Amino acid sequence: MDIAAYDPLNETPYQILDAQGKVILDHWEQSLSDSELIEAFKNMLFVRQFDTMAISYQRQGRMYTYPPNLGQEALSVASGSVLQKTDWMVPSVREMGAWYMKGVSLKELFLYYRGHEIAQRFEQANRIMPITVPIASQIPHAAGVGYGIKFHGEKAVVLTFIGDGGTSEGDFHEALNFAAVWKVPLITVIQNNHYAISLPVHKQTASKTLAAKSLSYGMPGIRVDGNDYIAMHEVLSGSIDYARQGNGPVLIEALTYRRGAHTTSDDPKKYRTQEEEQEWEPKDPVNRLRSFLVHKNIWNPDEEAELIEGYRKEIDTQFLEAEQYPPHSLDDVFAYMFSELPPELEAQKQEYQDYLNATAQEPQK
Amino acid sequence: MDIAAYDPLNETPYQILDAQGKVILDHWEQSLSDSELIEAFKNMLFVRQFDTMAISYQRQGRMYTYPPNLGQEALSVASGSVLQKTDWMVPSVREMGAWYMKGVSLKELFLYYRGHEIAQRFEQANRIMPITVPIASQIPHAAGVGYGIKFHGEKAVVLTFIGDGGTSEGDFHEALNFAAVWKVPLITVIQNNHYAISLPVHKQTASKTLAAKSLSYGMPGIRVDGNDYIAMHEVLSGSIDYARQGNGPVLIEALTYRRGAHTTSDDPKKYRTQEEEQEWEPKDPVNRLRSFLVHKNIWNPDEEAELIEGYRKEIDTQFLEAEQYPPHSLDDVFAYMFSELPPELEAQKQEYQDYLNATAQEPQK
Amino acid sequence: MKNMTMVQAINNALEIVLTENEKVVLYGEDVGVEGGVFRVSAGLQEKFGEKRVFDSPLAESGIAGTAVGMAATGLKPIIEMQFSGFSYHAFHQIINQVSRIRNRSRGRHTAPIVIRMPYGGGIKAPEHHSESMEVLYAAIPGLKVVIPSTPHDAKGLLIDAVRGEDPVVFMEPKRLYRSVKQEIQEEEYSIPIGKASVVQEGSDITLISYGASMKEARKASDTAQKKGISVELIDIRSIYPLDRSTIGESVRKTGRVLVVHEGPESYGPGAEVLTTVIDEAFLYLEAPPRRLSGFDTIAPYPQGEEWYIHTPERIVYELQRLVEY
Amino acid sequence: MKNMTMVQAINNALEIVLTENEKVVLYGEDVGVEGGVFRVSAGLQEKFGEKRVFDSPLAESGIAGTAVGMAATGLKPIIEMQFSGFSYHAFHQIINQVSRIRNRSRGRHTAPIVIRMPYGGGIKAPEHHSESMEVLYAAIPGLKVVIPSTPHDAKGLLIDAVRGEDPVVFMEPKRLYRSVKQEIQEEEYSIPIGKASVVQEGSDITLISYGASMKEARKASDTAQKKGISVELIDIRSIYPLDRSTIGESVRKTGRVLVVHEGPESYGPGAEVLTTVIDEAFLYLEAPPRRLSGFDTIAPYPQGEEWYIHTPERIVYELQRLVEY
Ligand SMILES: Cc1ncc(C[n+]2csc(CCOP(=O)(O)OP(=O)(O)O)c2C)c(N)n1
Ligand SMILES: Cc1ncc(C[n+]2csc(CCOP(=O)(O)OP(=O)(O)O)c2C)c(N)n1
Ligand SMILES: [Mg+2]
Ligand SMILES: [Mg+2]
Repeated sequence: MDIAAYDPLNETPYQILDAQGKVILDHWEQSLSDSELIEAFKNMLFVRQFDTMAISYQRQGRMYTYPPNLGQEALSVASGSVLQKTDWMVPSVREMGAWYMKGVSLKELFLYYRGHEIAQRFEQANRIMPITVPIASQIPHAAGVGYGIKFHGEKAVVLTFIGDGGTSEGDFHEALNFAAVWKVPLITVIQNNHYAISLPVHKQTASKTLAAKSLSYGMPGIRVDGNDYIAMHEVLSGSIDYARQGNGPVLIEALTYRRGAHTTSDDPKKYRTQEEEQEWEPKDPVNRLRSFLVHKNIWNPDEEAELIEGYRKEIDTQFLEAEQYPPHSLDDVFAYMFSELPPELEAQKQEYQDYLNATAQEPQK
Repeated sequence: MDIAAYDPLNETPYQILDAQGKVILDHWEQSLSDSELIEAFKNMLFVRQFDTMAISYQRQGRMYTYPPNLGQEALSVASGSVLQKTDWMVPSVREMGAWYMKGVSLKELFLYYRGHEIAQRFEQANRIMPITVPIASQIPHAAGVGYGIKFHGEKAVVLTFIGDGGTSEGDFHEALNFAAVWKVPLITVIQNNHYAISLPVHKQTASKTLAAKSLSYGMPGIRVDGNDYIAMHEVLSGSIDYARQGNGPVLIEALTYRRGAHTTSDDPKKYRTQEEEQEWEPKDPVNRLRSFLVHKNIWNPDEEAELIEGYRKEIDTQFLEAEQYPPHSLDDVFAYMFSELPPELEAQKQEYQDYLNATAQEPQK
Repeated sequence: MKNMTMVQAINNALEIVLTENEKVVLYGEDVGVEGGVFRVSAGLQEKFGEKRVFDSPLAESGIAGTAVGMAATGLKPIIEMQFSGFSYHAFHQIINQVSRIRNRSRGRHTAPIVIRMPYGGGIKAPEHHSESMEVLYAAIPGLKVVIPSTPHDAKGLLIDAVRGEDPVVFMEPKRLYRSVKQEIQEEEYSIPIGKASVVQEGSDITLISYGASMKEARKASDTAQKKGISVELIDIRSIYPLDRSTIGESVRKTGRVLVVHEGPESYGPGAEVLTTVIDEAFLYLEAPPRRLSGFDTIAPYPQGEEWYIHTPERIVYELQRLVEY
Repeated sequence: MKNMTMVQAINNALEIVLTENEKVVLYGEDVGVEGGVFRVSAGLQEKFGEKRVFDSPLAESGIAGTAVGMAATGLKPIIEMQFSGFSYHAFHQIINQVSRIRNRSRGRHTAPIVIRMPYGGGIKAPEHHSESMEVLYAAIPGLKVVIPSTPHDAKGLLIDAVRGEDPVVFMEPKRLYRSVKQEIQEEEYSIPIGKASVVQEGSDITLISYGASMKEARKASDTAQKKGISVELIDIRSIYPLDRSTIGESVRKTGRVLVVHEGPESYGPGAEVLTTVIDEAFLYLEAPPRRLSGFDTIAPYPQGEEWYIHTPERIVYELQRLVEY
């Protein structure tokens, strides 16, 4: 698709499937193969299963704060699927499907939410930055990665994420401006899930669409139904082609809805109605893609239970591995501050060790 | 004029007078009286005279760094003329005509550029914030003033300025977003003088126009010829009406050209051609308004020399007053840090005073 | 009197200042409808309306910067940084604007904004939710920096901050938000910023701390007392200005001093306290004044926190060493 | 050997690192075509091309943040903050990102960015162009902070910074940019970050300073010497890490110490230096260790500067008082 041809001010999102999984475009040609779609659907189920279990581990006190992904799976799985190995990903905080598909292991994710710093080595994943908690700070990084890609003469692209709330931060603005001036191959996906914790998006900005923010930087912008896997995939592919060909950055606003709480410490009842939550239920991305596949007769929903049972086992195995991972040691606190320990850190560590020794506590490695 | 009707993406600026001072619109009605236009023209001459003399004082070593205004006078005088007494102004750094018309005295301006802090009390000016040097930092202040105006139920507006370079800063983005969400009566004038020190605006942003940045915030935006006093005045009046009626903020991009150096320490030859500078000469705002007035037979350019001689005297008198102002005392360094001196500052001042006393240097007040 | 947590005490203080001064506005991320992520402002929007207690877009520099403008129009903004770790997004507005408006305008304008922010570790939170970098604000000329350690002090100091005419960075030790309750007066009262509190008098050694670390300092002081060490425990409460005379007086009496805080050691607040000790009591010192602080590291994620936050036992150990010096 | 100002020495260092490492990129506001507002990068864009030496839009957080991403792809960014007073716009990127990437990714990624910025007063510049707030960077875990005081050191330390694997905040004393010349080697050499320089040995008192204040410290040391006071003059050069052993060794010898710096006193670098003195040499002290710093005020505009920047006479006066203590 020709991304640059879309009007970022258009409030009607780009969409292929309606809520019932029916194609709404007249002359639509399926660009993904059936097996790709089935694969995508399975990934969405997997992400959802992970999410459910993560929340339950957290409830059991076996994990710390976790940000649920429920309802946003199409977006993150589509994002994970469009990248090539040499492409970069710069995460935000709520697109675990994309990270997973980039090579981040479940064990690492669990370690992260269990408060273990080793998590973010992302040992098996290449060309992915660690998760950065301060909202929008990752966007300048992504623009810089884009510069690096160009500098090295690679044909790669960099894909980054941000929330609707994140678009209000200065870093969003500064970074997209840099990206456009430098014409770097950056695709920024705004996950407009309609809330920033308690703040609804219409109080976040008076802009007609979030895609419109692209006009500030002179880059293409497009609003897409982020709960429509197929539309999302097309828009991402089009954007990546555009960027890969050296045309510069693209801004995607993907409409979705955070069906769960902001994090496991949050209670959405304080700031939104049940009616609103129910309105979004039928637009759920999993149901929508399932309906499409079922209509096409290429998916039998009866098989899902067994599939999910398999996922459950896999996820639980990885969780147990994370749980059994050796705890953070004193060394771990100091090890990655500098390339070599400066005298201050050396002394501080030694002093602590001396104290442990003196009080006959077990010495630490 | 109906500000909200303009397309901020339109690259052709709103314009009334061509470079020869001829009206280019077909059905234009003069909204300003002849005497108002003459008054405006005199103010522009006055500002230009101030500017010339300021540069020369600086060259004589009687003033520190100064940012020339040459070529941007229409914009600043028009801005100064549209505000009512109860309206607020939040300065940037290069619109001295506007400050002056708001009540800032020349003596204070000279004190400022002579490095004396007393300058920014702006003793006779009401509802104007001090000049803040860090680029774009004033825009959030202006948005906050707008909130205050609304809070207090006043019918006032707040007018602020920023350069083309300043639009790249995060604060520009954050503040305009706040202003639009809160629907405050804020008019932001971007002085697009085509340079941020050495950086030309096309390397500052890839946006089609700077006015287009308004679309990010859902507010009207308009590009105007900032060297055309009459167009500038119409756009400002229209914007202020719009804001004063409670419709929210407006973004104005005023096209102009910084004909002089960035500051008295800068040398534009390093980064731009003489051809370019010459291209802008005929678009000069003073010449343009003069031509219009002369065509209309309401201005006799022969009178200018005498007028300017009067200005020269007035300006020099004020400069001499500034020069004779008592120097910054030790007390002055401490006096305005807090509402009362905390013990630390008390002790530091006393210690210094003791040192001066001990070494028999003249004690300070 | 009412038994209150620190969260309740602060909420109570906010209600009082919102009631007594109609120019007070309270805003920040999730401060309004939600009542703050820690529920510190719970119920206040309902009580005072959306005009006075409201949510802002997600932009810290915007929050601090707009407060400067509001203050210029006569409002008295109390703003919240959701966590101190995100206050750096507003850092340039705080250091270049909030702290300087009075000086820049030679008193014509002031920006007596109160900037509230939870700080410190101990709640097993993600990165950036656990650090203690108060020194970054203490080092900025033109700001007052206050950190309470009890519900009583939190209320009294916050009310003083809001009534005052200077900008105040008010840092709230989030691990003490709900972990202790205290009987406090529901009516208004204030505690002047700039005065330390001598929590307990003693003669062998001065133990100086503030904020979150006061929890361990109190325990340590009790234990040491039982071991026969007479500890004078000082909660400095106000990081800037620092109550140097109270510190000096105490150390001139005890001759020994240990300062305990949570943030990094190098260029941390402990250095200023010890320098004060030298200035005020050098000739009275019977042992080298000493600091016990966090490491010069990132505040660790939950699993590393146990290494980072000093236990009462560690404090007692150091007290003993100093007394035996 | 060639006679160079500090500006020339830094320019020379930049040319050397750009030549020896093709991954080095240099950017910031007006750094490219203009060669920097102080001409520090003059001629480098012409020599190395726009891909490696370039101008950025006017946005400091954008500059620092993009450098993090570039570093992840293997580039070695040297960025410029036009004045240290504007570096706070990038503060959250520096404290939350640059300093933490290595730790956050457990060594998978690093951000060994060199952040250059002119700092300090004495050039009669407008507000925000004269301050010395190095302590704000020194207090951040994960950063090295370097401040040279001579052309020779500026070159050697900058080359070491760029060759190193850690993020370095490199602060350049702008009033020394052109005020002294020194014969230095045009070829590459480096000076390891973390080592203080004993500028002059002496036995009566240790005078510690760095950066811009070294100018007055040198003069004061000479004058004191003539008055019969044997001054050991130390230029610490590296604010973090701090060469505590050199400081300790010196004070153990002299028993007296004065630290001089330009920025505010409270919570300033002087406090850390004095705390180091206590840690290292408490029992050797013959007089209270003392600091002479700027006031806890905004760095004054040009007309107030004379009150703010200490003269060599004032330093001599304090040296004398301490020696006579
Ligand atoms: C700079 C910064 N400020 C505040 C926070 C606290 N915070 C965490 S998530 C969040 C809301 C984010 O909303 P959005 O960008 O829409 O993403 P979502 O959580 O909806 O995925 C806030 C305010 C933060 N992490 N970083
Ligand atoms: C935050 C910040 N960064 C850098 C500077 C240094 N500086 C002063 S003026 C200027 C360029 C401003 O350009 P523009 O906004 O176009 O305004 P103009 O000078 O053209 O009027 C710069 C970079 C500053 N004052 N503040
Ligand atoms: Mg959201
Ligand atoms: Mg400009």
